[in-house]
Amino acid sequence: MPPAYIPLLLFSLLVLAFPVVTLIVFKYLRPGSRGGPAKFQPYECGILPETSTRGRYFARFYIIAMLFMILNVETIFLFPWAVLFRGWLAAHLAAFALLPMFVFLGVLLVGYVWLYKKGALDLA
Amino acid sequence: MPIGHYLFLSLALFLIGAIGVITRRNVIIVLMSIELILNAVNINLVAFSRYFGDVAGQVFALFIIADAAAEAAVGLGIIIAFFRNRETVLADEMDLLKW
Amino acid sequence: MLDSVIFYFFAGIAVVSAVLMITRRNAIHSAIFLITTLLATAGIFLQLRAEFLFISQIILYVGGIMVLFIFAIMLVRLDVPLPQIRSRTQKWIALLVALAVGLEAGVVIWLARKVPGQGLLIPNAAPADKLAPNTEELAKTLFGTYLLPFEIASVLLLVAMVGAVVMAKKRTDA
Amino acid sequence: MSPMLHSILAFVQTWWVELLCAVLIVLVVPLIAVYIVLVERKAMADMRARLGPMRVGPHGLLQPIADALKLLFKEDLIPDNADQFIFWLAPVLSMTAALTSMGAVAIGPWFQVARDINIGLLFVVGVGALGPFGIVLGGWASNNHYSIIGALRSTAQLISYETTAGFALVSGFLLAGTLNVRAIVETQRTDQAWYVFLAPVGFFTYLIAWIAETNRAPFDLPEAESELVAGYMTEYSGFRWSLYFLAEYANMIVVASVGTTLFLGGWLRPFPNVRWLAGLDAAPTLLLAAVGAYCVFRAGKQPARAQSMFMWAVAFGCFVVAAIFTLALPFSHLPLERMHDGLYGAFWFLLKVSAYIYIFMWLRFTLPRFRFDQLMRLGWHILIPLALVNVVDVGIALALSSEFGINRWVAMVITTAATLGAAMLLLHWNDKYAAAASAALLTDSSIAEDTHAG
Repeated sequence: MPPAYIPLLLFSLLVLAFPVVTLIVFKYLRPGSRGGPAKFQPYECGILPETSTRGRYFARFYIIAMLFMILNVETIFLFPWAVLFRGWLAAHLAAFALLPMFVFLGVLLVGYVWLYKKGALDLA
Repeated sequence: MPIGHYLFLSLALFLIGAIGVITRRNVIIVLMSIELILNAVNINLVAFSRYFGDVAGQVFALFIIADAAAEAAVGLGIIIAFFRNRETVLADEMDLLKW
Repeated sequence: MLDSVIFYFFAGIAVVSAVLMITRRNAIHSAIFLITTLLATAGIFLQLRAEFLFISQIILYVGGIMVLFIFAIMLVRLDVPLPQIRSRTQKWIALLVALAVGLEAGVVIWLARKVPGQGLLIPNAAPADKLAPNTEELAKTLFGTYLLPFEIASVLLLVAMVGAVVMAKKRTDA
Repeated sequence: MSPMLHSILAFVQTWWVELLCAVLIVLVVPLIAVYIVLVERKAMADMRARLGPMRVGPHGLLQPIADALKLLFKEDLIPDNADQFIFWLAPVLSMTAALTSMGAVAIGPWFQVARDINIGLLFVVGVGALGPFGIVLGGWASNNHYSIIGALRSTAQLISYETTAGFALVSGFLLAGTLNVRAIVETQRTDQAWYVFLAPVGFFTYLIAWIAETNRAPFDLPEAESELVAGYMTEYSGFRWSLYFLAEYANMIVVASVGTTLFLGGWLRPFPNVRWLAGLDAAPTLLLAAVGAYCVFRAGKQPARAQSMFMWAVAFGCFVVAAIFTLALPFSHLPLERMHDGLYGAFWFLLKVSAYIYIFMWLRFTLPRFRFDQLMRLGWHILIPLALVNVVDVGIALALSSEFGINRWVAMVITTAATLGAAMLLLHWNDKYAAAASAALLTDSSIAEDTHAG
């Protein structure tokens, strides 16, 4: 483990402990709970829930999650390019710096335009 | 840390993933086990890249992650289309090539 | 000493949550255990000094693919634990096969270390502090020798995007 | 056991600043987050010509402590047939993601939990990607129709704006050339220009994307009272509910500090090379002394004794910090040099972060709420292509200024104009497209296959 990350690891364990310990400690410090079964009904503005909530939800959310994942992969490939960009410019390689990324973004732009036209993005 | 430890770890994850793919009847769990197998492969790649001092292994692992994303997108797309048509997600009820 | 402690910490979490992942009946629970495995694997990447891979694993795998899995599970109404009619024999055969493969591969790894000369030609790890900064090094190789796979990756993503959308918007004619 | 002790001592010897900073962040950031709620309520009240919370402590200064205590002791019940384990895990996950991403942020040149890690700001974005899990799992586990729809909508919104934020960050990294937090601020110093001036559209899209990311201001539809009761937080009560709120405000602090580091020049003093503005170095001491004097002046007028004691305590605190600043100024050649830079850097950094957070609040008070489809259309049809075009334009601007020797400001103006032209085009297409879509909807009687649209 590179030495710089060990304080970060300890920090994340400390941060995980903060809500967990508070939740557990105050569970016992709290006065007991009174009230009948109605209190534990899910709150839906007074209407008693008939159907279970595990109903089916539409595919549009799936398309958004899928597109997010594809664009996330694109962002990850952009980060190394952005880090080296100024180095290439200093070495007068502007064409080499810009061209690969134009091809990469262009291909994905084609997909984006197709989606835009096909209406997959109208998330009304 | 000798490299044998990392090889044993990736072997263990690979086996767990393989068992998951074989025994589970629910296709989404099968897809998750495939992601686990891809992860085991990544561990091997990064371990050898670290011990041979050549960063190509990590670049290859990055491509594997990108590929896992594409595979998950299309795989789950097929499952959802199948579910909306046949209301089932169990592997042994998927016996139709064209629905 | 510290390295092995951290390694066993992450490896233990990864293996235990992987086993829990394939045994859970509720799909959302197994998705959560898969997320724990992925985070533990990211920790192992960090220990192998692959920092950029550590963060891209968290962003892509955990932040992207697992969100898609959880959306798909909620969409496919799978989170109600299905009556699992698991055929007994299939499970035992799979365990047996896995054990056989595991034993055989383990023996190979174990023997390879013992035999001098024919062993895996692995020098011990390069000293940690003389490693080049990871992101820049990875970027140089990515845009140096692996430029073509980089462009093909974008075509792969395009195909995946188009395929998934066609599948998801498929009109159910039934 | 002694070698173990030695190694631990040696480790603490070299990394005591980071460990101290870690403990400080875990203790102080929730406190600051709670006090931001108070400042927000006060500012909102002030804008609407009313007083805001005045009852607890002088001018309501103790109101957040009272809220926190109330929430700690309030009963947080778990609805029946909800998923116990995930219901308990979701707010913890959301809070951990928000606070852990605070680790890689550098408050001053020396106050950073992860000193000089190679993937600096990317760690913040990466851990922030765990946020949507806390929301979607919380909404799903609480077995309530409103919370599931709220969770799905809120996650969809988070997801589509996270992409825009990623592209906006890329345009910042293009200029900086590194991911390391301290090196980014260093390059902004050597470039003698904050990146907000070199990539204005990048900063603008970053600002909007992260307002939507933290579910705030005009984009807070999923938890809007009028829409979905409280979205994914409906079934949560007591401390579990306040964990979600702490996570949101901690996220706001993290976002403000990332924006300050990348676009507003971290801990750099504004106008460093302007000679007649050198007096800005004395700004921290003067500001603190003024606040202390105001507290002393107001302490006499407090009705209750406890309130005047509190005002005296605040005044004393301000004077102590002002003394530290003045002490550090003349003795800057002593080993206090590091502490001197750290304090001054921290002052300017926190000033910019609070200005950034004030913009968040200001937008919240003035802009009406977006409808869900407008919100998604803005995200997908306009902001993502705009951020993508902006990345390409910053690249071209840098290439122009370095390859053909065009002055970098002229190159920046040309490319920003091109980006804004593209933005106009996008808006035009969007309006044309929206008009066509609604026209088709009216004439075409058979609504799309998914009738129960969002």
